[in-house]
Amino acid sequence: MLNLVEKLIIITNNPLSKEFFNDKYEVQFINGSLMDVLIKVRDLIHKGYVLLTHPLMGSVKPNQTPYKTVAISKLPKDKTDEQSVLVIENSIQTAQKLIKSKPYKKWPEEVLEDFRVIDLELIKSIF
Amino acid sequence: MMKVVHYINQFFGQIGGEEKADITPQLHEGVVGPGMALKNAFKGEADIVATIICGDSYFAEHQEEATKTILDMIKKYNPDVFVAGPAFNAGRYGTACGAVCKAVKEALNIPVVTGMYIENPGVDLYKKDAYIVLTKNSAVGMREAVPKMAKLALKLAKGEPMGSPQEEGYIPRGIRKNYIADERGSKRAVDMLVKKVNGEKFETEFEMPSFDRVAPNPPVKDITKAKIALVTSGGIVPKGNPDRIESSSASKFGKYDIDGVYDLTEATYETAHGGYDPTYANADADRVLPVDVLRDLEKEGKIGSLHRYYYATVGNGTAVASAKKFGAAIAKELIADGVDAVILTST
Amino acid sequence: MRLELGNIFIKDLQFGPETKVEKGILYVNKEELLKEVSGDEKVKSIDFDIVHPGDSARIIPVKDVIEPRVKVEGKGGIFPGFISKVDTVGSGRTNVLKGAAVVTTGKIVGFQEGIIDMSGEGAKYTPFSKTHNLVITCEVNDDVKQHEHEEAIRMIGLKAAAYLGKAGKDVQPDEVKTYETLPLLEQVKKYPNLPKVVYVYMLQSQGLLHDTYVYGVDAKKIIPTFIYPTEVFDGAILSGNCVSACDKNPTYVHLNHPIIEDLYDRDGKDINFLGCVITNENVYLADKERSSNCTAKLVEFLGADAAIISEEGFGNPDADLVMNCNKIEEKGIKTVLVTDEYAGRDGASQSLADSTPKGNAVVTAGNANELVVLKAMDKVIGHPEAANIIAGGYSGSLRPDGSIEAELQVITGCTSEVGFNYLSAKGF
Amino acid sequence: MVKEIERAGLPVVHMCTIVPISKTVGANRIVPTVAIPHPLGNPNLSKEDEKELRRKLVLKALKALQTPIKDQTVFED
Repeated sequence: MLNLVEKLIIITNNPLSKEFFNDKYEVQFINGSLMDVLIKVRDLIHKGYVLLTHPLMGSVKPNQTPYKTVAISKLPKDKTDEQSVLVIENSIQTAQKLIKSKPYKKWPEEVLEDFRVIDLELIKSIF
Repeated sequence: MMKVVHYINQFFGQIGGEEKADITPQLHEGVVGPGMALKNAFKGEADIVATIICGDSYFAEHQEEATKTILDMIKKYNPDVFVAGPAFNAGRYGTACGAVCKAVKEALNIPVVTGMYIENPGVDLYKKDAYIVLTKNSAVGMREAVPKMAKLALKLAKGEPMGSPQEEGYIPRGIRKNYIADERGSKRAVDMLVKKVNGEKFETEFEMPSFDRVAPNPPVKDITKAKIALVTSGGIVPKGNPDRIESSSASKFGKYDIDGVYDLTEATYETAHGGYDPTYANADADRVLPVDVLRDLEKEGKIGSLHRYYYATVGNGTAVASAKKFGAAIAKELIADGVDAVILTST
Repeated sequence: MRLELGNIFIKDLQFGPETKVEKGILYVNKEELLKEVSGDEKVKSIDFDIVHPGDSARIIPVKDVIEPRVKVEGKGGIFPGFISKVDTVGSGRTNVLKGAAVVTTGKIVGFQEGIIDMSGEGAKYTPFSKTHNLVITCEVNDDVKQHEHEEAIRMIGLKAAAYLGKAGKDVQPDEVKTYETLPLLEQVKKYPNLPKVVYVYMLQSQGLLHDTYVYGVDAKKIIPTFIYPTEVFDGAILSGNCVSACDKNPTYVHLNHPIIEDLYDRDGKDINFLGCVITNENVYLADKERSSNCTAKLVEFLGADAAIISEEGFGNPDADLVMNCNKIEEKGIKTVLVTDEYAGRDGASQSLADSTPKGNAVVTAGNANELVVLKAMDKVIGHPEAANIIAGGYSGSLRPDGSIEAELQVITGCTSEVGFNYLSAKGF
Repeated sequence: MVKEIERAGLPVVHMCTIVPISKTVGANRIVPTVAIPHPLGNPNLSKEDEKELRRKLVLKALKALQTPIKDQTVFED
């Protein structure tokens, strides 16, 4: 469970997450792919922000769900957080590997809605 | 009788040593050098119809051309299997054996076998593409390697099913194949645990990556006389990326002349690396490759000199195979140029 | 804690006028069963089917598989926290209808996977092709949300299994197996010279469709704790998962936990089996740190010489597995890991999302990406078109003739990460 | 890469932000740097201060190259 005093930023390409978190937390909405979200998170981690949630949360694989929500610390530290770098770099590599081996398919809208719901529900589980 | 074409380098082809390493591919009918032992090991089931000899340097420096020539030479024999080496621990020879095997497999769809020592850089580069028989680190291991290679070659030529790396003596290619085990997973786990806790030998079903270490070299004695070279995996290249180094998992490295360069500026250098936000490196590449500071230190006499060339590639922690190849190639040039020590920067 | 499991071998499953076990045949009164499981206003329809090993039948998409069990003696009842009160279970006698299973199906989310084939190539890969299955197809009203949908089907499955289990209450079992774990200090004294072993039991607990329950509590809310292995046999742990068919643990697998069974099998011979530490797999990284610290501390505190660690799922659970392994090995306790692989269809990719050089003893349940062709079946229960959108399938997965080409990950229980299945992979 | 240079017989110092990665790739002399997008700089500093920071790091690297070591060594302050 999340430490209640922890301040955070939500990075997401999931409109449901944006809507849910918008008035509670700072939300950076990425109009792009799951990989774009991971890259944005990576760049912020490189600048000293700390990763709070695992980018590969859930058993829905990164080449299945097009949506991703990640939480990072509100304030950057002076020094890059090593653990965060290792986790994000590893996650990006795994995601790239899976996407390369089997690219996304065209999902019907109701399935996309399910992906959005699952993504939001998983990230909500930390609160 | 089945037909085999054999590939060897200038040394094993009895043409000469390093001074002959630049010879172009040559075709010889029949057996040359270690081919004799190989032929004997086939015990009459196969014959070496031709031997191709190529200089290691020539191959390394003209890989595309050399490969094309070699493929043309092989084609007309239409062999049942292609054998290269064994290359033992010779890095360029191993890399050439691997590259030729890969090309033969892909272009001609002929099965391929080679042999190398585990630390040969050719292993990591080509183990997925060819069956590489594990050999000793020098030609002393020839007698042991040849029968294994011959056995594997015959098996492949006949199209027989391939056994596991342990059974056949080849280096695991990292291809995972499912099978139905005799015992269920939980029972296998308990068996493994009992062995492990009792200090008995056990075999893991999945090899986690492990990392070999190299002992540190002795320090630089007098840094004020030393020639220092800069190498980076941070992708710093002259503006425009003249060698077109890829933004991730680069397939090559660049070598750049910094004679007379005292500062890397926004107008002259940039990063080709796609693994981080390039804004800061593009604005001032000294933030990744500290040329400006080293020039100051050179002037102040704090170091002997800064090497005239720096080397750059795009690395990400795990693309071990190509990084290994680059490292070996760069080190060879640096030593030849009389460099005493290296500063390697990563992002 | 001592538990007797009375196995009643079920050779056949049929609908009949009365729910009972007679000469190894389980008869089910459909109306009574329906009455037992219905009542949730969210549920629009419930259908029952029976399939047998060897039938030309396919169930898709599978939600859960549950074994009918009943408490005969001892405290509490089956599935504490859901069906029964939260009394501590795991002692006395429990009867098991061995060979029968309840399988729930229903489309909770569009990409839901989970196929059980009762014959053909697919049957080889799922342990649930060998059981006589009572299949419950459950549809809910259109406005029902995914969580409520999951919960409704979960409860119907548990109720059905408990109802069927009652039919075995007064039946003389065909065999009785006894399992016993003593309180720690006594258990240690019992076999003082054997290496002491703990099982680290990782539970998927990341949120919707990724949950596991312990005595009715959502496992993400627990901190790692000790449980007696026999508690598991009475349904103290059950599944709320439904998006990772090949490597999730259906409730059936928790009830018949293979690692626990096989550790008991060696208890007193090669090892001294002390019990289980259950832990979770979370989304929040600080939780991962906390849980793995706690787990390692507890395993050390119990005095273990060695531990088996199993994970559930792929991706971030690999990170939990690696943390647990590193932290336990750092305490000088030897570990064996159980996992599965996603090595690509050609088997050439690095298989785990995370790794550690300390993990030098690993059992793999196989590469979930390998392709399989599942022949057309005469009978398909559920939603055959799901094959086109389930994870591991792709558009065109379901062919016009009714056959399916997909990755093994679509098959329920195929690459069980607690080693319930026989599949494995080798490096070539 | 760093390991192969070492293997070839040249003393080499690895300047890298994430020390565990450096250790994993087999570097022996390790100097931790500032941040991934700017290992040897800090855009928040003035030009002069930034160069001074870089100089300090490079001097640390030179010191590492002159220090005899037996095992992987991280040269902190």
